[in-house]
Amino acid sequence: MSETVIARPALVSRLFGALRLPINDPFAVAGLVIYAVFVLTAIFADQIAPYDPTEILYTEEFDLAADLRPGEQGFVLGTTSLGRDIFSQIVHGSRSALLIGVTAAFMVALIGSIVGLVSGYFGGWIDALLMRLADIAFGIPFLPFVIVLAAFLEPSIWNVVFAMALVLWRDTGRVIRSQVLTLRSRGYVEAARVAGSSNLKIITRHIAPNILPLSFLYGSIAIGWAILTEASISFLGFGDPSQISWGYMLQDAFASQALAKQAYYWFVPPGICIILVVSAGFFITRGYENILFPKLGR
Amino acid sequence: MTTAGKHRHEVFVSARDAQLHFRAGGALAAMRGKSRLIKAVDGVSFDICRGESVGLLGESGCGKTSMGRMLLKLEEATGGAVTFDGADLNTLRGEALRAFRTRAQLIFQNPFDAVNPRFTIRATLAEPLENAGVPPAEREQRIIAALELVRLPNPAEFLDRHPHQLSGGQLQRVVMARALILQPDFVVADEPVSMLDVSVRAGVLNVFRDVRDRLNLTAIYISHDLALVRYVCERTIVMYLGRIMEDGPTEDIVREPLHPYTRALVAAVPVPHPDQDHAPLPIGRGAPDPLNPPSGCVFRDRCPKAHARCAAEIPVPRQVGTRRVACHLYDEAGAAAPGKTA
Amino acid sequence: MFQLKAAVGRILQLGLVLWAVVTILFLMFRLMPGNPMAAYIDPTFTEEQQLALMAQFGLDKPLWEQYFIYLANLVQGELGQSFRYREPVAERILALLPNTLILTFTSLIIAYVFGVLAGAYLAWRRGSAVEQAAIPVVLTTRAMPEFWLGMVLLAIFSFWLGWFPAGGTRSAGTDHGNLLGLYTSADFLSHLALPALTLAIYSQGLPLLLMRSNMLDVMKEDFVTMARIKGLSNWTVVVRHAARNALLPVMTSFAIAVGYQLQGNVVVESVFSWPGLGRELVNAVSASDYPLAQGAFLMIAIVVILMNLIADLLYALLDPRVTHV
Amino acid sequence: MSDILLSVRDLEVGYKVGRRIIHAVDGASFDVPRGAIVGLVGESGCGKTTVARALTRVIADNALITGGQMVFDGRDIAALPEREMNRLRWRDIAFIPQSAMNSLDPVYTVEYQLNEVLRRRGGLSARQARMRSEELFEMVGIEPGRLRDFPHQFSGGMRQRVAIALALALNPKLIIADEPVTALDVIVQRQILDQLRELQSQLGISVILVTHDISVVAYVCDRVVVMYAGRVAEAGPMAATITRPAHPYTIGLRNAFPDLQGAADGMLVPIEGAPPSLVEPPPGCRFAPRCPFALERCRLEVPETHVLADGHSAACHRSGEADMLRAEGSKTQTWLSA
Repeated sequence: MSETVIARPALVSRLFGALRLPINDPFAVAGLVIYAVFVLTAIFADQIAPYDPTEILYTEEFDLAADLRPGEQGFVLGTTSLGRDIFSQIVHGSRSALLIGVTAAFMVALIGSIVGLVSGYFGGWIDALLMRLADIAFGIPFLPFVIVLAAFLEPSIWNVVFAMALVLWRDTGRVIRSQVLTLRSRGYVEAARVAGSSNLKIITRHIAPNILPLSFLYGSIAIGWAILTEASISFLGFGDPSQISWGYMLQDAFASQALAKQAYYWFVPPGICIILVVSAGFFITRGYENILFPKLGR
Repeated sequence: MTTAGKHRHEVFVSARDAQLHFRAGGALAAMRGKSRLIKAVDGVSFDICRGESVGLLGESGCGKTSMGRMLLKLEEATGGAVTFDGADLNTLRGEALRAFRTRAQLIFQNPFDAVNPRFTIRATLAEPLENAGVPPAEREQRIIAALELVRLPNPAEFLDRHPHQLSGGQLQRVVMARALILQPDFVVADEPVSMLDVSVRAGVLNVFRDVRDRLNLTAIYISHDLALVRYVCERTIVMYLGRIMEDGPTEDIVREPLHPYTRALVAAVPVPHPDQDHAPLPIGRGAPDPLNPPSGCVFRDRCPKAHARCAAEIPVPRQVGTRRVACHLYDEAGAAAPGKTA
Repeated sequence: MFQLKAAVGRILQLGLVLWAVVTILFLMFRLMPGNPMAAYIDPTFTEEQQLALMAQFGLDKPLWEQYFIYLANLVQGELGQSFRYREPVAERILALLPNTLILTFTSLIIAYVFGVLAGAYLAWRRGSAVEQAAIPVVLTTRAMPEFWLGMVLLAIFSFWLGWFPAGGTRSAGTDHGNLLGLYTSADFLSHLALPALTLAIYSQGLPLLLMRSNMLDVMKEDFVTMARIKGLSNWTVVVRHAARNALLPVMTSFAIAVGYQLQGNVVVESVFSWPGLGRELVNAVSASDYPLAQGAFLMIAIVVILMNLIADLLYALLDPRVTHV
Repeated sequence: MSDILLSVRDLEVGYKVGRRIIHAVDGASFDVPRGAIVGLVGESGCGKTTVARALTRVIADNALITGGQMVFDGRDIAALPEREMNRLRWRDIAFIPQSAMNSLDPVYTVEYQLNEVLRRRGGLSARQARMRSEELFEMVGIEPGRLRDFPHQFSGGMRQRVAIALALALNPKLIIADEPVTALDVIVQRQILDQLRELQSQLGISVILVTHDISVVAYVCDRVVVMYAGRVAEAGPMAATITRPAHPYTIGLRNAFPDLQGAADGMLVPIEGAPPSLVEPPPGCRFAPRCPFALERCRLEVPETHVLADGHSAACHRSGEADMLRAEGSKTQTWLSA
């Protein structure tokens, strides 16, 4: 139908309008800037990083460039005990963070939104079934679940994404469901029914645009969750050793006695990076603090 | 059909012992033993003829809105039957349902809630046209015509506005235009002016009366306000806790209410002039409790004339003059007028 | 009156959840790649031991039969033998549970006392410079990896300043007799300090933000306005009406936070070598000690589910709208 | 002692929206005699609720009283220091809110909330407070046994009675009732109004009844103040104002109101248009854009308040021609052509 083709640009702009990015909140702007820098770093990691993050480096005197302090021999953030460049690791770590963060957030927001939509809109036995599944997901201790899963599967950064998709849709799903329930009782949704609109049309036209901001908020929270989870898993030694991530760096530092050596330059920067990216998501969703703990929002 | 008085046309919409029972709190609460059965509508019967306008009158929780929603198949009767032009609404599916959706329309209580705030007025009015398969070329013209029908001045100016740019009165006209744009023959109006300021109410009511007459609509007007019902409906059905108390010509009910509940209701309506009756109402204190309705007649716990029989037996509606009344006070009178029970 | 019926219903429902989690656990450990028997039988066991375990867990039987045997064993508290410790998993886990619980509760109580007070204060000072500065800081603490915070605290207070020990629950060579003696000793408390502080810093954000946003919502309620119109003192309005109402969901969040915390403990216990369930789980998984890993996971899941239940009951007990119908 | 308990003069209340101040009340003046029920009537956005709240000096965070006096029992409330104002609250000026459900704290029993007022504000002992609570419940017709109940355990009408009991607790001189029966069904509404009227005349309290419903005013009020777009359009004794309205707005309002006792075939006549925006109100009379009698002058000059008869006044340039306005204004045609 030609009508839908014409309607599409309007729909797209409506969707973006629906996100209502809070550009007049300075913290939200800060969050967006952090995201921008983070994404750019990840994309141009090869250009920014002076060394291959896994390459074992030597000093000009052909000694192993191990445990160098920041600035020594031109290593901005110093080197690890194995002689790797910390700065390059930080830069490359942003890649796995971005990859995991975005895919996991997308999965969580997508599954959660679909479950919430279907459950809230259709109600009945579908709703009962999906919500019981959510109850079960709430009963699964998340981090232990990821650990066990990671131990059984081949080490890979996708384990975290997979585990999050399996478990963490529950929060998004519940909140979106309750949002859909309120929307469904709105007069204009009823009006669309009386006007003869199909369920699909009602969902896409009247309901989905209203829950999109929520999905987006949950997505940005999930980015943080994914990065934190990956860091924890890597720190515990269940990560993919071939993939440099911030969590892996922290594990490396911890295992190499960096604390006792007071090598702050080694374990502080990855932590700061994680904090920056995760809190960027929080800053953007500031004012919606309740969604940080959905189970409590009765 | 004797109730319809002057209308000797065919029955168009009817309810036969219609029930809408549901569990409060949903399936989950039911599992936890928290829910209770609410009988929103409990055995309601009436016939409405083509072209008739009928008021559904009652206090909050009396089931008038639920009844209205059943008439539009927004709720399905859990017992009994609701028919529209001879078809049982519960069994309506597919093409027949789609046809029904173009013929029966709803006018909402809160205009600000009834239109999607993201949609322009044009998009709002186009939705039913799209669903009915009206070609895009004709839509604009139909939209303008509908807005003219509800007497919105300079309709073309409104098309690209959003709801928040309209006043309540204007928006309610848009809501009416949307209901009328497919030229339905049946309209349910659920308290269409209760959210509006008094000075603009009259305008919307006048449009409603006018359009109804012009399109020869069959109309249900749901309200808690007898004065408004009287303004738009020649017949009134008074409901209390899911049941019909009295049903008959509005003017007769206003002048000489028969059911004790209707008497209290009529006496309670305040009027906008100084000389009015300040006598205590002929009704007990308290409020109807839909969760625990009394046995027998649901009104008996507040009824000043309740007697033993009222607790034991649910009164059956009986013909009393021009009206049908569900009250044991009229049992003998009912016996005199033969044969008409639900 | 407290609604017994509702409570029983909720308990049944969570029992169902527990059963589902147990089943998922069974499938996870049986369907993993490699030999399913590895879940219960350490190749280094003697043949006799292997046969005994085969019989006990019905490992030679079809999967569905194994499942029922597994359930029956669970009901009796039989979780198998740990490969590493050569002792029953159940005993090992029950011995570690108190360590985890004491760490969790200590940190959460600190976090909640601080969080509730600070949250109420920030709500009261809404729009002030203090509030403007505090909220991003709190959000930042929520964004920290807990183990990293633990690492920083360790590097500073233990390795650099030397104020606190670096790990474990007691110094080498000390003996405090029974558990009570251990838990009340200064030595234990100095070991507890850093991990508890780490978890407390991470956890305080939840009660703080929740209390604050609840307070702000409640302050908009009509009854708070009415309390002002009644001429009640500011203290009465803010504390007796606003804070009292805002506290309700925060209290129920405590139980849920215990559940969340238990999951976070996994990493923090590892950083501080705290002999708790979380660290045991990690070590067991690393060492392929599957019975122990399974048991630790199950124990954590039980506490999580139990806490969800307690949160519901707490809510029902504290809110008169639920209690008095 | 003057007969006038409260005299409001040129009251202005504004809301800060961004950097602007929007005046919801823009120069309102009216009197409340002792022992009278005064109806403050008008449509949504006319400023009636803002006036009611300004009298308690508990207003929205972004609201401020920018001018005028509110002389209550000889003292100007608008100028009173907060400490003294607080002493006045509830002891002299009590409040009945629209929704008692939201105005009672859900986590405390009704008895607790009565006690709170009686003991903290009234200085009663525990025993005295208990006796007074029971007395108050009997006055408003609720069994004293229900004192221990929580607010959600009462029905809407009963809660409103609780709100009345609370308002009467300290024997105030003035009760401000903000749409006290709007959320209730007609029968309960009537019963609550009867109760209020009875207690008011028994105790000789003054009441300001804020409502949008002229019928309610006609049922219980002694005087009426009609507000439109932040100003007082007309004020006077109830019977005179309703039977012989002098302001075109009041006249129009009467035609728009359905009357159950009127003729069956009577037509309702709307006032075309909508109230003006308070962000940029019209320079002259605020009703002029909708008024069928508006002259050039009405659009330019703010009308003064003209006294018509004992205590009956209207803010209209043409109030001298009130009889003509009434005669013309009762015709449907007049309003349709506007």
